[in-house]
Amino acid sequence: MNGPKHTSASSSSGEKQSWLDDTQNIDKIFWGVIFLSVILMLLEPFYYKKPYFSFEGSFGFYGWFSFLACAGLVLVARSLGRVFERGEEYYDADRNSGEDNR
Amino acid sequence: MLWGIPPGLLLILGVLLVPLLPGAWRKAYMTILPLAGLWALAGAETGVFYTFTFFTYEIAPVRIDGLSLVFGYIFHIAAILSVVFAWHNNDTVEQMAGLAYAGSGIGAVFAGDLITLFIYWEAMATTSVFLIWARRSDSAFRAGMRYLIIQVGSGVLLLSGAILMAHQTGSVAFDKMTLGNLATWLILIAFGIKCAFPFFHNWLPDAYPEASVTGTVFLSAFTTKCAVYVLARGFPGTELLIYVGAAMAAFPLFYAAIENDLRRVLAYSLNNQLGFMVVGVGVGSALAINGVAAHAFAHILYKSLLFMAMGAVLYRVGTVKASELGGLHKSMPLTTIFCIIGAASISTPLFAGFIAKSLTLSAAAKDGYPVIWLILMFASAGVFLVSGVKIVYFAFFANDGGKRCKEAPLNMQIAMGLTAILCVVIGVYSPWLYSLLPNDVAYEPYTLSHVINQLQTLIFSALAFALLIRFKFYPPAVNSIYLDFDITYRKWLPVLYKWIVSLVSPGWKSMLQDLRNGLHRMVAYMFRHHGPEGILARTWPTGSMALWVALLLGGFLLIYYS
Amino acid sequence: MGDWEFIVGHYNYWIAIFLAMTGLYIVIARGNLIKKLVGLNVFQSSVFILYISLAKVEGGTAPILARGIDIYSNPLPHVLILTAIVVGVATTALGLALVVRIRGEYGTIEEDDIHSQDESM
Amino acid sequence: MLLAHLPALVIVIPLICAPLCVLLRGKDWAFIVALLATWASFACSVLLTIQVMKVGTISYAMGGWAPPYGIEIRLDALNVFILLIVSGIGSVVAPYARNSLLLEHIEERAYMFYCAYLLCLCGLMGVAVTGDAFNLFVFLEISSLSSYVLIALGSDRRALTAAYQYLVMGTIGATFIVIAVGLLYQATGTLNMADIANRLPEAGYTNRTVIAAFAFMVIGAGLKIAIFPLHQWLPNAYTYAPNIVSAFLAATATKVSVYILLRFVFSVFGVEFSFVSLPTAIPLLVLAVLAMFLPSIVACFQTNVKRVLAYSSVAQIGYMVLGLGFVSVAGLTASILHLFNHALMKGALFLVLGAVFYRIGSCNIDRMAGLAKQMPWTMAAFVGGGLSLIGVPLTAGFISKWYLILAALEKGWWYIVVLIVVSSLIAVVYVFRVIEAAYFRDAPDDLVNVAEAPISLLAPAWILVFANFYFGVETSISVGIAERAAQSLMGAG
Repeated sequence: MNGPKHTSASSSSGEKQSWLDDTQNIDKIFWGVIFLSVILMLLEPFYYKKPYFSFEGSFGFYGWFSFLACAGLVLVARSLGRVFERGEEYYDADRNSGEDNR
Repeated sequence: MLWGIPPGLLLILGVLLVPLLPGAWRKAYMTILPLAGLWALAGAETGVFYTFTFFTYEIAPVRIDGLSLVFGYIFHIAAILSVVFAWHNNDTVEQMAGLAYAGSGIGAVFAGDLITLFIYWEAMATTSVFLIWARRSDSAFRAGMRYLIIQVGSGVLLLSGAILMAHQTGSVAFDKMTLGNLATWLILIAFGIKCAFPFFHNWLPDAYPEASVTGTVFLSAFTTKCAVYVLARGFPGTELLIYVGAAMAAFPLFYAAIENDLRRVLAYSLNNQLGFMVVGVGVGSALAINGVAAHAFAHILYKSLLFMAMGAVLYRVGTVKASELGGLHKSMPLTTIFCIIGAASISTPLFAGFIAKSLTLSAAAKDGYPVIWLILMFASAGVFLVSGVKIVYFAFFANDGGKRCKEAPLNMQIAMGLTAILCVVIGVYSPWLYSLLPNDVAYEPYTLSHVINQLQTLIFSALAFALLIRFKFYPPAVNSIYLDFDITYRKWLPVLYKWIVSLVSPGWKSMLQDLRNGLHRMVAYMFRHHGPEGILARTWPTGSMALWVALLLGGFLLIYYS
Repeated sequence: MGDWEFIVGHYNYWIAIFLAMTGLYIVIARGNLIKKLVGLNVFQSSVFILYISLAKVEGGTAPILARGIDIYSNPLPHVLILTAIVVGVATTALGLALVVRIRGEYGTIEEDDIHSQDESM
Repeated sequence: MLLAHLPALVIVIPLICAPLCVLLRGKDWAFIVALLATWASFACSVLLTIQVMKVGTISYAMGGWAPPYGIEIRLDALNVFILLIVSGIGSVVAPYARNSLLLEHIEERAYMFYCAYLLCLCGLMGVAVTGDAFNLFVFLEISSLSSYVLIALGSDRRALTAAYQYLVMGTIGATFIVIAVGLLYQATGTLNMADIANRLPEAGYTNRTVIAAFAFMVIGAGLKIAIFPLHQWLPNAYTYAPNIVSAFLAATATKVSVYILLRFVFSVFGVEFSFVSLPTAIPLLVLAVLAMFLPSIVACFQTNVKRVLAYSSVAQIGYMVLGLGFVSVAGLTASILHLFNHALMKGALFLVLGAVFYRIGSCNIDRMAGLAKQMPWTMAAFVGGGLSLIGVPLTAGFISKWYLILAALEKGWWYIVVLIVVSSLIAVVYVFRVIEAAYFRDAPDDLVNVAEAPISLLAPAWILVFANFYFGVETSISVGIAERAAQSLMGAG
């Protein structure tokens, strides 16, 4: 079970300082992620990938493909965003911002 | 079948008692009802029941077989979880609408012919719109109205397709159809609208975020998955669906990446997941159909879990705008954990999503669609980034928006807990879900290579996200909307309509005016002759009466003697 | 039977027709209510003459059953006309009664005046 | 024994009771006698109907004289149906008289009213039953004279002029009929209608006398029916007559005259002569269509509701003559059926107006504004009758319109169907005008607390309204008899 953010099990609610607050811990997590990705790339030659397609067999295909995919996705989305962005009241104020709650 | 009542109808009729029961009794009754339905379904044997002939058409209201059973189970489970999630909410309209909506969804799944399907199809549309209107805000009302128009429009297309088919083939049975004629095209488009095909998808991101906190959880489960079921039943192996599915899997991610309202992000990612299922239906092999069923099963669970988490945030904080949230993990720790489980179970091993989606992916790969498989890989990486990481990060961990609130209410926690447990259990012990699937195909998800490949995909997309955030490349969440295809019918169409009206109306008004004048003149003319003073109505002197008698006699005699 | 015999031979029918037409004319042309009733009577009397002339048998005497009378005119029309006369009398009596009441109510028996009074009301 | 003389009994009962009422002088006694007389005659006619339906034509020689010489009472399906209508309406309307007379200032001479009423009833039934042509004229005169008296009893002074005009026109009409009978007698030498029919072929259908007789008969009967150009006497007569009289006459008098026309044209002269050798169908159809439209339009502009109904009667008579003009079994069935249904409709509507007049003293549409709130039952009856007049399904009116349209379609005259439908739409206009006034406008200020009409007025109206709906749904009796009558007429012709 991993994900970039790893919450501390014992974080308490309320104003007390949570483990994540100081930047030093966040750096630890960031470098942890990089370390994990490097290990997974190294594991590559030790298992047989049963590729269906030729390009699937290349070295660490899943890794770099998904990295490029996500990065590309976000960057393209950002530029597209600027083109399609409109103010809140574009459809003559018929879309509120989901303020009131149930 | 409980006491002989068809599965869907049990819930729909059961709803009628809901308003009569007070407080706690009502909540208990509303939970027991789907439970009873599930229990009855578990015992039911496959086959077609209650068939009767309507005019000359064979109507089979209840058809139970492998495919419909899976969807039946998950719909009941989703109904139970959504009801538990909505325990805190005692708005009768929403409670009744929710259950009736679930009932009609289940009914549609077991429909054996197009007419029963149409009836439940319309029932789904009309009951679900109340979940949106229950928000009772002006924008919710308008979004609900657009939603209703589109859903009922899909119903109308379905009906016309069914009528055409009945006309051509003489039967309304709902089985595998080929795309040859107009009837099946109409039916496909009708299914497509509810399955959020590209260009028909706008009701999803438009209406779901506007629905009420608990409404969206209901909505997320039934309409779209029922559409997937009918596609799987009606059009398995249709080549076109593969490309449509691929498109559906790709384009919503771009919107989700930059969207501010987190529930709208989830709606777009729901659309993306539907793309996977549609591709599965398109491939159509036994493995693919299994994949579709498994993916639908898992997806209902983790998507409703995510919607529940966001619902809890909306319920407590009052907004799900990424720009105003952040740092909630301190005040809502449990919801954070559940949200992470939800995000993880999209495609992480040991969670539900992984074992379900891999079926579809390998089916696509086996049948040799390299480009499609690549798009699906891109989509699965993207969706993890967008709906998994982004939601969790922006809602709970990003820079502290300074909002403090209590933890989600107990019933919400129970609901989210149950769903999370289900996600994990299914993920870990995959043979249980595989046993439920329609076609029995041997498939082992947990091979070493598959797990490592999947881990690589996930860790590298997380890496991408971390780098983008670290170096501030990630677009800041800003309070604005992004145009989608629905601009056509929400902006351009009205403008066009107003322009046409301005052109036509002067001519139209003058024509009406002439008509009215003509009418008045005619009535006046009539009045002059037939009114009280008119020649015909005045009391005639006796003499003229006698004259008329003589004239008529003369006339008749003339005719007779001529 | 030539035209001349035709006219002379049926002179009683010509009288009946003449009476009918004058009767009708009086009803149509005259505004006075009583004159209309008189016209009506003239018109009905033309019917009586028509029936009686039907009954005439050449050389027949009055239809009385007595010895020595063997040729007599047809009694049936006579009897019918008896009834018709009674009906005519009854109608005229009723008409006159109505005229008396109208005179009482309207003060006039000229149809035009009555008509104008009604219109003005 | 008594049953053998039933045909004669039907007429004799009202004939004897009429003078009896006068002798009794007392208002209540006269009423009881009149009531019993009408109910007895209705019972007799029901028995006769059953007998005729079982046995077929009944022939009864008055005073034992054999038919061609003596006066004969012949009853076939048509006669008995008319008899049923007249005595039925008579018996329903009779109890109405008790109350509605109190107001209309003839209260002290009520016994005279009952006597005239019984005479009129006897005359009409006499016309319906008799088989003798001249006897028919005599009974016609009896009924006409008594109806002139009845109309003249109206509270409005214009009733007198209306009665006078009706007298003049009625007498002219009757005289035309007697001329026709005379000419027929001249041509055939007999007065018994069945006998005339047998002897006419020898007299030759090209015989001028017979043609003249036919013309006089058609015009004479037409005038008594009040077919379109000859209808001018009817509106005033029905409007200014007392309400019970207009209800009774509207439902029966014109129906009997239509019977006369049917009997002579079809049974005596025969279809072959009347419609094939002589072009009677076309003029009748033209007059009928005119009758369907012009009076209806006039009715839309009237302010006095009774006058509206009077003009509507002229229009409905147009339908009957239209059915007659088709010269087919279906057409005749429709026409005879409409006799029956129209009697129910108009009877009900006029009785309702009687109740309204009894309470607010006028039938003016503006005075009736907002009446539904105060007199709900009365106005509901009006709506019932109105729906039947328009010909809304499930009412008697619809049935007759339906058969009329069937007859028109059978002849292939679809434009006639269009005309029928359009004229019913006009009927909607003048009926709805009244309903709109009564239901949707608020009452004039001086008519605020108007009590509901008394039961004795409402009961007869509601009986007829129920009859309207009953015969709108259960049509076996009305259509059954009408069908047999039509077949017998066409067959005999």
